[in-house]
Parts: sequence; C-alpha cells; structure tokens
Amino acid sequence: MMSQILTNIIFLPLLMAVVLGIFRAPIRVLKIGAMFSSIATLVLVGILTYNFDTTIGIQFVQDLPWIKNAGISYYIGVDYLSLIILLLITSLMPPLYIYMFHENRKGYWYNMMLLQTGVTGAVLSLDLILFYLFWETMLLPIFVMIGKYGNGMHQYNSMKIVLMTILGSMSMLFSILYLGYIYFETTGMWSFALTDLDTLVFNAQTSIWLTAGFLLAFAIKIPLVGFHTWMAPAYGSAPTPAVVIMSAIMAKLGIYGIWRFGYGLFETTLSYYAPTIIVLTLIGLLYYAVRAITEDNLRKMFAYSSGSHLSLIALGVFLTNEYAWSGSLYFIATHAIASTGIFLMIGLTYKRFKTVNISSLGGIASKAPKFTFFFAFFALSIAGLPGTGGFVAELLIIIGAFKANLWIGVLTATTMLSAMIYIFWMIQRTLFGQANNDIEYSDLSVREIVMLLPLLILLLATGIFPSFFMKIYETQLYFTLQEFMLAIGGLK
Amino acid sequence: MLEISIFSILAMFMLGGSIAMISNKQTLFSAFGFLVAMIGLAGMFALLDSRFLALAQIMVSVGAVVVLSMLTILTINAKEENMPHEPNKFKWIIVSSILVTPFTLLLYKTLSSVHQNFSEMETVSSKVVGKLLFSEWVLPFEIVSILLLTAMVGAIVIARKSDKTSKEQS
Amino acid sequence: MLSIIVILPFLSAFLMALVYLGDTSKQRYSFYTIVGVGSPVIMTLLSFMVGFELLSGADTIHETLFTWVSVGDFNISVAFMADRLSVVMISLITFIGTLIHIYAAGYMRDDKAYGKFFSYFNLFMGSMLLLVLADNPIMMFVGWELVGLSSYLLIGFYHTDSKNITAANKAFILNRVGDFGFIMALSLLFVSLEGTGFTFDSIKANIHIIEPEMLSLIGVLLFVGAMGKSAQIPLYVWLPDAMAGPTPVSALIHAATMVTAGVYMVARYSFLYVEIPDIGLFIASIGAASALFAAIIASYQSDIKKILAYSTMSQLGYMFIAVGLGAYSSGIFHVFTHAFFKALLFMGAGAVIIALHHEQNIFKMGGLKKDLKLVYITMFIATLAISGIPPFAGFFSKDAILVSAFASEHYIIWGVGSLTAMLTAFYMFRMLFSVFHSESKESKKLNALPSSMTTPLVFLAFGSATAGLLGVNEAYGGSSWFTTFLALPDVTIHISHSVEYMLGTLNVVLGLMGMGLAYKMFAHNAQEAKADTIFRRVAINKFYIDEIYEFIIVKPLLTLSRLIANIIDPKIFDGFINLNVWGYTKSAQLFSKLQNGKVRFYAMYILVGISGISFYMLFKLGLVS
Amino acid sequence: MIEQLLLAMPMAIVVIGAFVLMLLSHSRRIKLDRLNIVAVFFLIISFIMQYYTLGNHTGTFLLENVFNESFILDDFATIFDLMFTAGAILTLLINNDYFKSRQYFSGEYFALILFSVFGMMMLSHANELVTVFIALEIASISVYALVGYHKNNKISSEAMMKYMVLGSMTGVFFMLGTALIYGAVGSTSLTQIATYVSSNSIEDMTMLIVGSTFIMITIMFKIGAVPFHSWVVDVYHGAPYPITMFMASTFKIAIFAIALRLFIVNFGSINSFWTEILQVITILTLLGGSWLAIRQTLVKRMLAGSSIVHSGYLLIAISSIGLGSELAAPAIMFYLIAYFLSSVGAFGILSFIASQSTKQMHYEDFKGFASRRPYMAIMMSIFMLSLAGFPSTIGFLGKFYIFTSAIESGQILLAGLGILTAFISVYYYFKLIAMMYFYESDKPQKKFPFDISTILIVVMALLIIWGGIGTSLIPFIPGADGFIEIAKQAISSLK
Amino acid sequence: MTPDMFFLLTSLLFSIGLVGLISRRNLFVVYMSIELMLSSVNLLLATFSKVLGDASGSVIALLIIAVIAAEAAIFLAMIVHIYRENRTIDSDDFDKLKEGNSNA
Repeated sequence: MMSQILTNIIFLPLLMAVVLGIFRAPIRVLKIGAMFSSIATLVLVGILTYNFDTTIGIQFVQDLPWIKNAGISYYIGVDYLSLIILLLITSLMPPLYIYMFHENRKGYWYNMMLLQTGVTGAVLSLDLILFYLFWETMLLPIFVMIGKYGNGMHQYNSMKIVLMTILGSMSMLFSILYLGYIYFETTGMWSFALTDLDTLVFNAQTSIWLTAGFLLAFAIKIPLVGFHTWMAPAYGSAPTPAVVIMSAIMAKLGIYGIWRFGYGLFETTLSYYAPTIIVLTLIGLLYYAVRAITEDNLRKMFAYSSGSHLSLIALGVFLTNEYAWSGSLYFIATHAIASTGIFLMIGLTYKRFKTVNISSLGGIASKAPKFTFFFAFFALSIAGLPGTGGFVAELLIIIGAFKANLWIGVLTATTMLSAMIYIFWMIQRTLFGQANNDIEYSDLSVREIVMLLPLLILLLATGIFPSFFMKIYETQLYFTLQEFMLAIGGLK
Repeated sequence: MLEISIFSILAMFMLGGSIAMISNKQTLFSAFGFLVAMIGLAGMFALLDSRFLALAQIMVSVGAVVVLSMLTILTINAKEENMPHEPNKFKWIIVSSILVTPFTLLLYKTLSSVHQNFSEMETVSSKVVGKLLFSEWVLPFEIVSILLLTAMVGAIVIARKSDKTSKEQS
Repeated sequence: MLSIIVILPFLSAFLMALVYLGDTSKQRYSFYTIVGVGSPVIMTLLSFMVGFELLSGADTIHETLFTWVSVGDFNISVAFMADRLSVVMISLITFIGTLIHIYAAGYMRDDKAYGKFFSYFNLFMGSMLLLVLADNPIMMFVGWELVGLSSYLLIGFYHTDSKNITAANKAFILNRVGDFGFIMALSLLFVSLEGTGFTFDSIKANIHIIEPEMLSLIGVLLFVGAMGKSAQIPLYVWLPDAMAGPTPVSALIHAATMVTAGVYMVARYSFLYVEIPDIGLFIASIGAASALFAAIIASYQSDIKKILAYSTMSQLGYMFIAVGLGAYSSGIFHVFTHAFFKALLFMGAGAVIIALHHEQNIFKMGGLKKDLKLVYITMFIATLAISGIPPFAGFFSKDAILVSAFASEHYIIWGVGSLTAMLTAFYMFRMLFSVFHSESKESKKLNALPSSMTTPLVFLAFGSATAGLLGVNEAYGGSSWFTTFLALPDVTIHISHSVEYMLGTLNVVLGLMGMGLAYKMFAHNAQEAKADTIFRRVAINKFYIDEIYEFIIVKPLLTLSRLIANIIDPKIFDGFINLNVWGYTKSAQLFSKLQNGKVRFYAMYILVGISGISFYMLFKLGLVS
Repeated sequence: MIEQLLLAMPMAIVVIGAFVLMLLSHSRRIKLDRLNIVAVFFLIISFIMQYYTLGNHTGTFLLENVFNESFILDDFATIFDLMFTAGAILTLLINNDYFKSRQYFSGEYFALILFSVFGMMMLSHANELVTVFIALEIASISVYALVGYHKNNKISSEAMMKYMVLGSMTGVFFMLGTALIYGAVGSTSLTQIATYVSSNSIEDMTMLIVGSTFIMITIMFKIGAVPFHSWVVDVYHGAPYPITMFMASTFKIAIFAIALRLFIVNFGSINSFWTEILQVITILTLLGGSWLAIRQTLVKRMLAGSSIVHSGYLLIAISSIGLGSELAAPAIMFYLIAYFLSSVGAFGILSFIASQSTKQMHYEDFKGFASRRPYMAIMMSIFMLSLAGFPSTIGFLGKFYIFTSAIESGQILLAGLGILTAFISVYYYFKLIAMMYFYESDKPQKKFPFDISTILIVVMALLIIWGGIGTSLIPFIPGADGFIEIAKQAISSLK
Repeated sequence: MTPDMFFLLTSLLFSIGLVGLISRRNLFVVYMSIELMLSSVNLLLATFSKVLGDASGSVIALLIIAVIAAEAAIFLAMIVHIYRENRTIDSDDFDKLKEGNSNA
C-alpha cells in the first residue's frame, strides 16, 4: 500500500472526476464525491506524513517505465520539499470545497478535481517529462475556470495567463529535451529522470542556456517582476477557488521548480544567475508593494501582494544560506495558508456585496464583527503579523539577507514596511468607516467559520510553534544546502 | 548540316508557336500557336530518331489533345466579351520572365554540363517501344491505364451537368 | 511565574474576544469587567512578587517555555527574563495598567464594544509585558510589534469615523518605520554575532567582537526603532493623532507605557550603547530637539489631549537625553515618575472631557475647579510634578537628567533641557489654568463621574507626589536607591553638590517662571493664541510637519503607485508584450495579404520559390562563377 | 508465384473496388450509404490483408520478373498503406452523415476515393520514378475531381481550379526532375539511382541533384511548404469537409511516404546537400503557417493554416535526417500518425456539425458548444490539445520526437523556432476551446448521437489520449511505445 | 547537331510555358502552358534517349503523352464546368477564397 500511496494521492481526484463524469453524476453526488476525494487524499497524505522519514531524502519512490524508448518513466517520490507543498494542497482542498458548497455548476467541481491532480502530480514528479505533463495539465482547469466562471474581461485574461505561462513552459520543454539529449549523448540511453540527469556534467555555455529555459518558466509562474503582467488580470478575473490555487499553490510551484530542478541540476549555473534574479526579486518586492497601494480591486491588490511576497520567497531561495532557505520554505507554507484565507475572505466579500472594489466597500466592522475579525486576521497575517507563521518566515529571510549582504538586507527588510502600507489602508477603507444602511451585512455563517477556522489555527500554530513544523524539513534542507555549497565550492 | 537546319526551322516554329501561344489575346490563335509547337515537337522527335514517339505525338497530342481543346473552345462558344481582358499581360510576362531566368539558366547549365554528344542508337521503332513497354515498363504502362480511367471518371464527374440544384455550401 | 504574567493577559484577551465575537449584541458588563480588570490585578500581584524576589537578592530570573525557532545558529526560545530593569518596568506597567483598567471600566461603561475594548486592552498588556520580559531580542521584537498592533487597534477603536482609523494607520505605519530599523539592527546584530547565541545575556557577553562601525550602525538602527515607538523627531507625528483613541488608551499607551518602550529598549541595550558614546550623543541630541520642539508646539495647542500628547513627547525627549548621555538610570527613573503624573493628567483630562460632554478644547472650558474638585486637586499635583517643582516626583527625575547633561559638558543639550523645563511649566499651567481657573464659558450641566474613574486618580496623585522620593540622590539627602537597584552601566557623574544645588534651583526658578507667566496669561481670561506672527502660525500648525510628510513621502508614493498602474505596467511591460504581439499580427496581416485568391499570384509565389532555389543551386553547384 | 500475387492483392482489391463502385454508381437504385458500405468493405479487406503482410518483408520486389524492380514490398510501404486505407475508411465512415445530408454526392465519389487510395498505395510501393509520377497523378487527379465535387458551389469549383492549375504546374517539375535523373543515371529505378548516388561524388552528380531538387519542389508543394503553400488554405476551404479531411490526413501522409523513401534511401548519402534549402523553407513554413492560421475566423481555414505549420515540423525532422539524426525518420512517422489521428478527429467533428446545418463553421459558431454538446466539446478539445502538442496527448509525443531529433542533429535554433510556433499555435487552438467552453448557450443540450461517425470520433479521441499516456505497463496493448516501435520498424525496413 | 541545342530548346520551352502559366489569366492558355511544359519534358526525354542510346527515354515520353491526355481530359472538363457556371474563364475572377473573405 505504501509503495503506491503517491500514485493514489495523485490520481484519486482525477479518477473520481472521470468516474463521476462518465456517469454524469448529479450535482449532489458530485459534491459528495469531490469532498470525499479531497478528504481521502488528506487522509492518505496524513498517513504518508506519519510514515515520512525526515532524515532521508526522496522516499516512497515509484519508478515504472512509461515510454521506454524515449526513456520517459513514471517516476514519482516525495521529499521534504514536495511533502510541504503536498500537505498544503491536500489541506487546502477541503476548505475550498466547503467554500464552493453552494456552487451548482458542475464544471467548477470537475475542474477543481483535475486541478488537484495536476498540482499534486507536478509536485511529486521526479521525471522531467512527467513534471512537464502535470505542469501543463494544471493550467487547463485554470484556463477553463477563469474563462468560463470568471468575471471582468475573463476570456481575454484567461487566454493571457495561458499564453504567458505556456511561453514559459515551452522554453522549459526545450531545456528538458536538450537535457535528455545530452544524457543520451553521454550514455547512449534516453532518460529524463532527475536522478539520472543530475549526474551529467555540462559545459558552462550550454548550462547557462538550459537554466535560462527553466528559469523563464518559473519566473513567469512566480511571477518575477517583468514577467508579471498576466498576474493581476488573471487574479482579478478568476473565481475564488482558482485564485486560491493560483496564489497558494501554483505560484509556489515556480519556487518549487527552482528548488527542485534549479538546485537539482544546475547548482553552479544558478549562482551565475543569482545576482540578476536577486535584483529582480528586490525590485519586485517593492514594485508590487507600491503598485498595490493604489489598487482598488481587492483581488488584484492581493495579487500584487502575492507577487511581492513571492519575490521575497524567491529572494530567499537565491540567497543560499540556511536562514533564507528555511525562511523561504516556511514562507511557502504560511503564505499559502494566509493567502488562501484572504482570498476566501475576498470571495465571501464578493458573495455578500457583489463587489470587490475597495471604494464600494466600507463599514463592515460595525455590522459584521466576525467577518471583520477573520478578514483583518488574514490580511494582517499576510503583512507578517507576529504570532502568525509569516512573521517567522519573513524574519528568517531578512536575517538571511543580512547575512548575504547589508544592502540586500536593507531592501529585504522594507517588506516589513511595504505590506503594511497597503494592507492597513485597505483595511481602513473596506472594514472601517461608516456602514451603509442600504446594504445587508450578514456575518459569517457557521459553515464559513468551519472553513476558515482551520486556516486561522494553522497560521497561529505556525507562528507560535514554528520549530515543531520545521522539523519536517530541517535535516534535509541543510543537507541540500551543504551539497549545494560543496558543488559551488562555497563551503567554508 | 541538314539536321541543323531542320532543327533550326523546327525550333523556330516551336518557339514562335509557344510565344504566340502565351502572348496572343485570342484564345484560338493561342491554340494554333500551341498546335504549331506540338507539331514542331513531333518533328523534333523524328529528328531524334524516335519515330514512334513522333507518331504518337501527332496522334495523341496534336490529333487528340489539341483538337479536343479547340473543340472545347468552340463548344463553350466563348464570346469575345467573355474572354479575359488582360491589360497587364506584358508587364506580367516581363516580370515572370525575369523571375524564371535563374531557373532557365540552372536547367540549361545543368543539362549542358553533362552530355556533349549523341550516342549512336538504332531508331526507336514501335517494335522496340512495344518490347520495352511490355518488359521493363509494364507497371507504369498498367497504371497509366488506371490514370486514364481515373481522369475519365473525374472528367465525367466534373463536366456532368448536375441535375440537382442544391445550393448549400461545403 | 514570568510566563504566567505574560500569558495571562493574552489568555484573557482571547477569552473576551471569543465571547465578544460569539455574540456582539450582549453587554455582559460584569463578565468583561471581572476578566478584563481581574487579570491586570493578578499580574500586578505577580509582578510585585517578582520584584520582591529580586529585592531579596536574586540577580535575574529566567524562564524558558519552548524552542521557538531553531535554524542554524538562530536558536530562539520563547523565554522570559526578569532583571532589575524589567522588574521596574513590569511593576510600573501592571500597577499603572491596573489603575487605568479600573478607570476604563468607568470610562467605557456605556460603550457597546466594551468587551472588545478590554480584549484589546489586555492584549496590549500582554504584548507590553512580552516586550519587557523577553529574554532575547527576537521575543522583544515580537512584543514590540504586538504593542504596535494593539495600539493601532485601540487608536482606531471608534472605527466608524475614518479619521480615527487614519490616525491609527499613521501610528502603526510610523511604528513600523521604527520596526524597520529595529529589525535591521537585530539582523545585523545576529549576523555579526553569529554562532554565539542570541539572548540578551550572550549578546552582552560577546558584544566586543563586533567592529565599532557595525556597532554604531546597529546602535543607530536600534534607535530608529525607539524613535518610532517613543515618538521622537522625525517619527513623532503619529502621537498627537493617536489621541483619537479613548482616553484610557491615551493614558495607558501613549503616556505611561508603550511610548517609553523606546527608552526601555535603549536602556536594555545599554551594554551596547556604552561602547558607542557618539551614537549616544546623537540620541541625546534628538531627544533634546524633540523635547524643545514638542514643548513649543504644546504651547500653542488648544486640544487638551494634544497638549498632553506633545508634553509626553517632550518628556520622552528628556528620557532620551538621559539614556543618550549614558545616564540610563535617570532615564528610567524619569520613565517611572512620568508614568504616574502623565497617566494622572490623561485620566484627569478624560474626566474633564466626560464631564463636559466630550469637549476637548481648553478654551471652551473654564472655572471647573469648584465642580470637579478632586480632579482639580489631583491634576494640580500632577502639573506641579511635571513642571519639576519639588518635592513632587518630576523634580527629582528631571533634575537628575539635567545634572547629567550638565556634567557630561554638553551644555547645549543642557540649555535646551532647561529651556524646555520652563516651557513645560508654562504650557502645563496654561492648560490647567484655562480649564479650571478661567471664567466659565458654558453652563451646561456636568456629567457625574463614577467612582471607578476618580479613585485611580487619587492613587496616581499619591504616586506623582511621592514616586520621586525613590530616587532622591545624595545631594538632596537621598541614596539614589533607584539607580542602585537598577544597576545599569551608567556613566559616573563628577559634579559637586553645590553645582547640583545651583542647577536644581535654576530648574525650580524656571518652572516657577513658566507657571507665573501662564497664570498671568490664562488664569482669568484664557484666550486662544492668534496666528498673527509667522512663528505663531507655524507653531500653531505644528510646524507643518504633517504637510511636509504628505508632500515628500505620501504623495510621491501614491504618484509612483499610479505611475506603475497607468504607465509602467500597461505601457512598458504589457507594452513590450503587446508590441511583440502587434508585430506578429502585423506580419501575419501582411503575409495573408499575399493570399489574394488569384491563382496566377499563387503560381508566381511558387515561381519565386523555384527561382530562389535555382539561384542558390547555381552558386552552390558552381554552375556560374 | 501465388504468394507473390497474394502480396499484390491489397492493392488489386482497392482497384477492383473502384471498378465495382464505378459500375454500381450508374445504378440509381442503390443508395449512397450502401455504396459507402461497399467501399468500406473493399477497403477493410485490403486493410486486413495488409495487416497480415506487415512485418514480413524488407525490400523484396513484387513479381520481379514481370515488374522488374518497380514495385517494392517492405514494411515501410505496408504501414503507409495501412494508414491510407485507414484514412479512407475513416473518411468514408465518419462522413457518413455528411454524405446523406448533401445532395450533390454521387456514386463516383467512392470510386474516386478508392482510385486515390490506389494511387497513394502505388506511391508508397513504387520503386521507379515514372511509376511514382503516374501514381501521384492518379491520386492527384482523383483529388482534383473530389475537391470540385460540390459543383453548384462556386468556391468548390474555384478550389478545384486552383488546385488543378497549381498541382499540374508542380507536377511537371516532378517529371522534369525525373527526366534529369534519367539523363544522369540512365534509369529511373530507385535502386539504380541509389547505386549511382553511392558510387559517385557530389561534384559529378550535378544533374541528379538538380533533378531531385525539382522533385523536391513538387513534394514541397504537396505538403504545403512556404512559398509553395498558397493553395492550401483556399483549397481546404473550398473542398467539401470529407475531402478536406482526406487531403489533410491521408494525402499528406502519402507525400511523405515517397519523400521519406527518396530522402532516406535514394539520396541517403547526399541528402545533407539540401539542408540549407530545407532549413530556409522550414523557417518560412513555420512562420508563414502560423501567420496564416492565426488570422483565420473560419475553423476549417485555421486547420488548413495549421496544417502548414505541421508540415513545418515535419520538415525540421527531414532536414534532421540530412544531418544524420537517427531519430528523425521514426519521428516523422510517429508525427504523421499523431497528426493523422488528430486532424481526422478534428475534421470529423467539423463535418459532423456541418452535416446538421449548412453554416460555415466560424469560431463564433462554437460559442456555447460545450453546453450544447458536452462530449463533442471534450473530444474537440482533445483534438485541439493534441494538435497544439499539449502533453498527455499523442501530439505532444510527436513534437517530442521531432524536437529531440532536431536537437540531436544540432538544429537548435530550428527546434527553438519550432517550439515558438508551437507556442503560437496554442493561441489559435485554445481560442476554439475558449469559444466552446467560455460561453453559455441558450439552446438545450443535445443527446450524444450514437452512430458510426460519432463512435469513430470517440475512438480517435481515445487513441490520442492512449497514444499520449498509454504505457508499456499494460501488456499486449501498444501504447505510445507501440506506435514508435512501428515507426522504427518501418524505417528500418527501408535499409 | 549537338544535344546542347535540344537542351537549350527544352529549357526555353519549359520556361515559356512557365511564363505563360503565370502571366496569363485565360485558363485555356494556362492549360496549354502546362501541356507545353510537359511536352518540353518529353523533348528532353527523347533527347536523353538519343544521348544515352537507350530507348527507355522514348518509352517514358510515351507514358508522359498518356499523362498529358489524362490531364487534358480533366482540365478541359474543368474549364467547361467553370465556364458553364460562371460564364468566364478568367482566372482572376475566381478569388472568392481570398484571405479575409471567409464568409464565401
């Protein structure tokens, strides 16, 4: 059972969707089925985590030949890095389904199940082509969800996100193919397995180009500044569950990619790109934050906020010291939870007031205190409020940044300031002020609280007991870091 | 020497005929030009010791094809006003002549780069041709018949007046 | 015990929040009062117990709960430490806090969000105690941040008025500017000390391994943090606006406790600052400038709470003069005495405001001394105390500061301090006389004040009168008990008693001069100053600092944001993409123009292709040379 | 002898079928779907017979004493034969509804299809250039007639006229090339040409090279390479749906059958000579095709434009062959299978929709298609994704092999351009998906019609998915591996 | 008499056919141009036949004549059909399928 647990985790939602689809399940059954698949995967991941050995790297490996003569294999496994994102995905799905409880359009549910399979698969793949398959597959449900169920210029925006991300993945595909070819040239066999490709030695020029291919894909997905113009429109148009997945999971997969494939394959070349990317992330950190200040649409505002924080995470990844790395990894998790929270709140705002424009909101606090509490809590946790996980992560990244360089440190520390400005101004205008008596302000229902409470508790827990959560990755993260340092010869 | 003068005359006929064909406004005159060229070609075949070919050329090309075309021209009874007016014809001819030059040059240079002389050979009589057709070339010969059949079916299909008046689009 | 002190207020805050959110419509006055006021009482008792423990000889008390983060050398535990400095602070905070809680139970009685208020209030207490009792800089920073947050919540307590929220935002963001400095300082400190542990004890032990330049930078950045929290130039602008919150909030947070966190922090890092006296001088200069500046503005304000706010800022300036010049104990001593009389002044002001139906302009008050006798007396004591009239508390603490300024031979700072002392007396009595002495302007019936509001005044008045006695120095026959108890690395003062007497006398004289001037101008017919000279206009408008900030920071930031939104994003980044797309579609358009439907054109394209290939072949095959 | 005759049977059956249908078509009493069944019957028999000859032959000649070396029997040809017959069967069956809905179809239609299939089969088996030319003419002439089949329709006639003029024009170049090769070699037998090529140096083979370049021009024209592409969009548009499908899938493959044979076997040692020309043409084709496809509003025209792009991908692999890539030839075969499945499916759905209305299929007409016909929409999406090379479809693997072969042969930039155009193609394929899914329809949902057309479309869709993700884990069922194995087997039988 | 002369003649005839094909709008002339091109190939084949002393060239030419006949049949049928439908044989009149006219 344990040998196939990952396969089950990946394909359970897809299987459920296909079975339900073929039998044209009525919406009620569909909901139950989706919920069941999400909980079942959660349980499976729970079992997995329980059996997870934090002292070794990749485990629960399943390596089966798939397309033999191209050396493509069904090669999956989980290590500390993927486990964290896996935990996030599976634990965010049930709240999302609770959120979607009243959603009666079937496509929503099918797409969400597909999406779960896509992102889970991408995280667990250790074969580059398999990874590419899932990487692209997860785009489809997003494409449909934005285009079909979105608002605003949703058709245009969904095309935009798909085209921009596919541009990235095509460049990645090119690098993957080239990598495979180099392996073929060296060994006479085809293979796209990460472990095989890791043994390759490239010449510098090739490596630089190959890395560029990967980095473009990840930079667009994250998105780093300059590659970001799809972000705000897509977030603005997407329906809430899609936004949550995009911000909480998909953007993180960009970081994950850098970590897994960047550090897995191109240690030395990555340090060639590091200065450029560090500059980009620092610009992004401030750029998105400044942009968010005057943004009126809540979704877009938090899209920019997301961008800013993901720049921070990316920065941490490229700073390559234990603080920054640990902080980045921790931030991946906590930011995912916090942004899930805030985007769900924005979704609830939209459900209530039929708008997410700050200028049309206001005075919620005096009528709906629970709503206000949750909203403010998640917003503040995005801003890195002490006591929530985000604070720990930001602190670690800032320390890491100072360790790397004084000026990087100074610019990184501005994150303390920048998020504050737009978030507090936003809170002032949305939650506070005079209530409009013409609008009915209904407070959170029990169902909604049930959906939000786990997120809140998780955020507090990660903020108060971080060392408990960090145990999952500590050992292996340092190990990876040491290997990297050895590879670039930077180990003292 | 005699051959050269025959060749020159035939070549002149052929070139003149074909130039007339492409430059004449009147379709019938074009067809006559073409006929002249075809007959010239038959002469050339004869000059090249391919008597059977010359015969076939006269019979098929001249007798059948050209006459068929002329018949068609007459059949459809195209009036002068239904014929295309081609005001820029010569402009096009000049432009395409310039464009075609590299190709002509290539073709000629290639051809003349290899063979300089004729070899001695017996006249290609119908006997030789028949022998070859049924030995070496039997497969092409067989499928040419299918080609002709196909063309026939195709021509029937195309030229048949459709009795139905369905105007729907493809 | 320490952990209970810290956790208890958080728990009670959490409990009240839960109950409050459960059903906001219910009043539940007694529940909230018991929980909300009860927990500070317990905390006070516990603090005193800790204090006694230390008095009875213990040096420091440590308590570790659990490891918070452990990454590489970054081992941070949730741990508490009580040394003498912090025990003074927690006693002060819990004691004054309790009194203000009691006062608030009366003040806020009719507020619908009573439960929420106490929840916030306890949250604040918890954060402040965490700040003070933290055993490592990171925990201190956590408390520091949470203090800022609760201050934000409390300033914006009346959230239906957008102005209040703006004030709250301003407070929080400026605090965060300070925190920005603080976190940088901490990170640099950690990075410089990497591998030697990161508790106050270990930092103290290893501080010498840091290069002086780095240490100076850390010192400055730490002080930036203090500037934000303690409202020093240039990060002070939030403090006057913060008066938007309920008066107990102003009393607790913006007078007695939170704003002194900066002073506490500098004192906490005294081991660091003694290594870098230049930075100390810088701190002292900022303090002096803030003191004078605030005093001038205070002299032209008409809102009672704003006068007190500027006064607070001015007094904080004194404290920074002290800690900057190395007289840490004097600074903390001033924190100690100031807490009593400033809390008292705010609570008195709050009582007046409540009595006058939320009137805050001192020039619309007057002649209240008969109707609000208790308030008048207690406030008079406090005013005397703040003006540095012996034997009230303020005299001793302020005198100690000015003496150390004089002794350190920074005469300009000393001069500014003395001038400010006179101004302090002037504006405080200006306020007192306008409110209580001058002719009554309105004849509305006064609101009755509940005893829960007046009783704490008495306690504080007693404190204001006597707290100074704890730190009477040798010149005045005392033993500087307070200084001895704190045991901070003060600079030793070499100054004769006669000079001290002279300075003390000068202070008293200056104070009396200010008082006299105020009496002359405001005791009978208080008039608001007219903006007739440039100086007055500037002073009344608070030197236009808010406007300057608006102009040099807020406006450019918003402009930049709009620039990104309207130009950079759509025109440059999207523009680049769209340019490519445009180029592509344009070439597609041109290319499909070739598809004009005419067969001879198509044949022509084929000929062009053939021609091209032939051309290439001619050369490639060497058929032409 | 008998055995030899049996080997010729698949082809003979097709011709016999054509004759039978020609005769039957004159009978007014026999309905079209009966004729359809007859045609399919012959094709299926031929298909089955071919299937059993598969895997037995490498380079033997049929009736060598009669046909000399004109008719070659190898797996390469057989696999192509299988594709042609399968293509024709699918064309006939999937369009069953379409025939019935259109008045203008008559019995000769089936005869012409069968003649055309015969021509293509001959093309793949021919080992002699004149035979190739005649076979090509048979296939082309049938298709000319088929394109203009809807005679009352002006665009159908127009398409026929264009195709005929341009097709004949380039056909002449084939013959000219043949003549030149004959002049150089003294024979038109491919075997002799191969011997000649391998025994001479490039400098001595000017005439042969120029001749084969002319032949190449014809091939380029037939596959729609820029600048010989201009007919593609117009003719695909003008032809009736079944014919468009037949041309896009089957006929195009037939051209590659002969192109590969010539390029790999006969000009095997000198094929790097054309690399530069091919690369330039490839670049033009990729760009031009995507330029054309991106501007279309009519789905059929878009597919026509995109078929040019697909030719471009195939051309990348062809020049890779010239540069010595081992993978390129199987990659082409595999890609052809992938493209065959996807385009048959896509055109099948178009023709299915067209059979129910007389409207032209614009992008706009697909608005809300997903809510009217959810299953059809899913399948159309699968076809579009496969054409776009989206992973988990066979189209992705096709591109995978093409691009790896390009990288292997060092054509990095060309592979890069290919990937770029693949990216652009995402736009016009996804636009259709967007149209289907992003709009609601006010018309009621229709039931899924179970008939032979739709079932075959489903089969196509399943094959595409299976070809993309099918694994070798499940025994006996060839997945993606199976297809590429077949392709490799075919290529290896050439040598 | 050298083969060169025939080669020149062939090249010229073929090119003239090509020029006629491209520059003329009259479909008859277009058709005849194509036939002319094919015939010039025939001439080439016959020349080669004599050059190589191999009768095969002539046989191929003979087969080509058959192809010419087939093409003639289908071409003429097409012209007849097109003329009947449209009353014109001007190839430029047939541009319904041009780009941007997708409603045709």
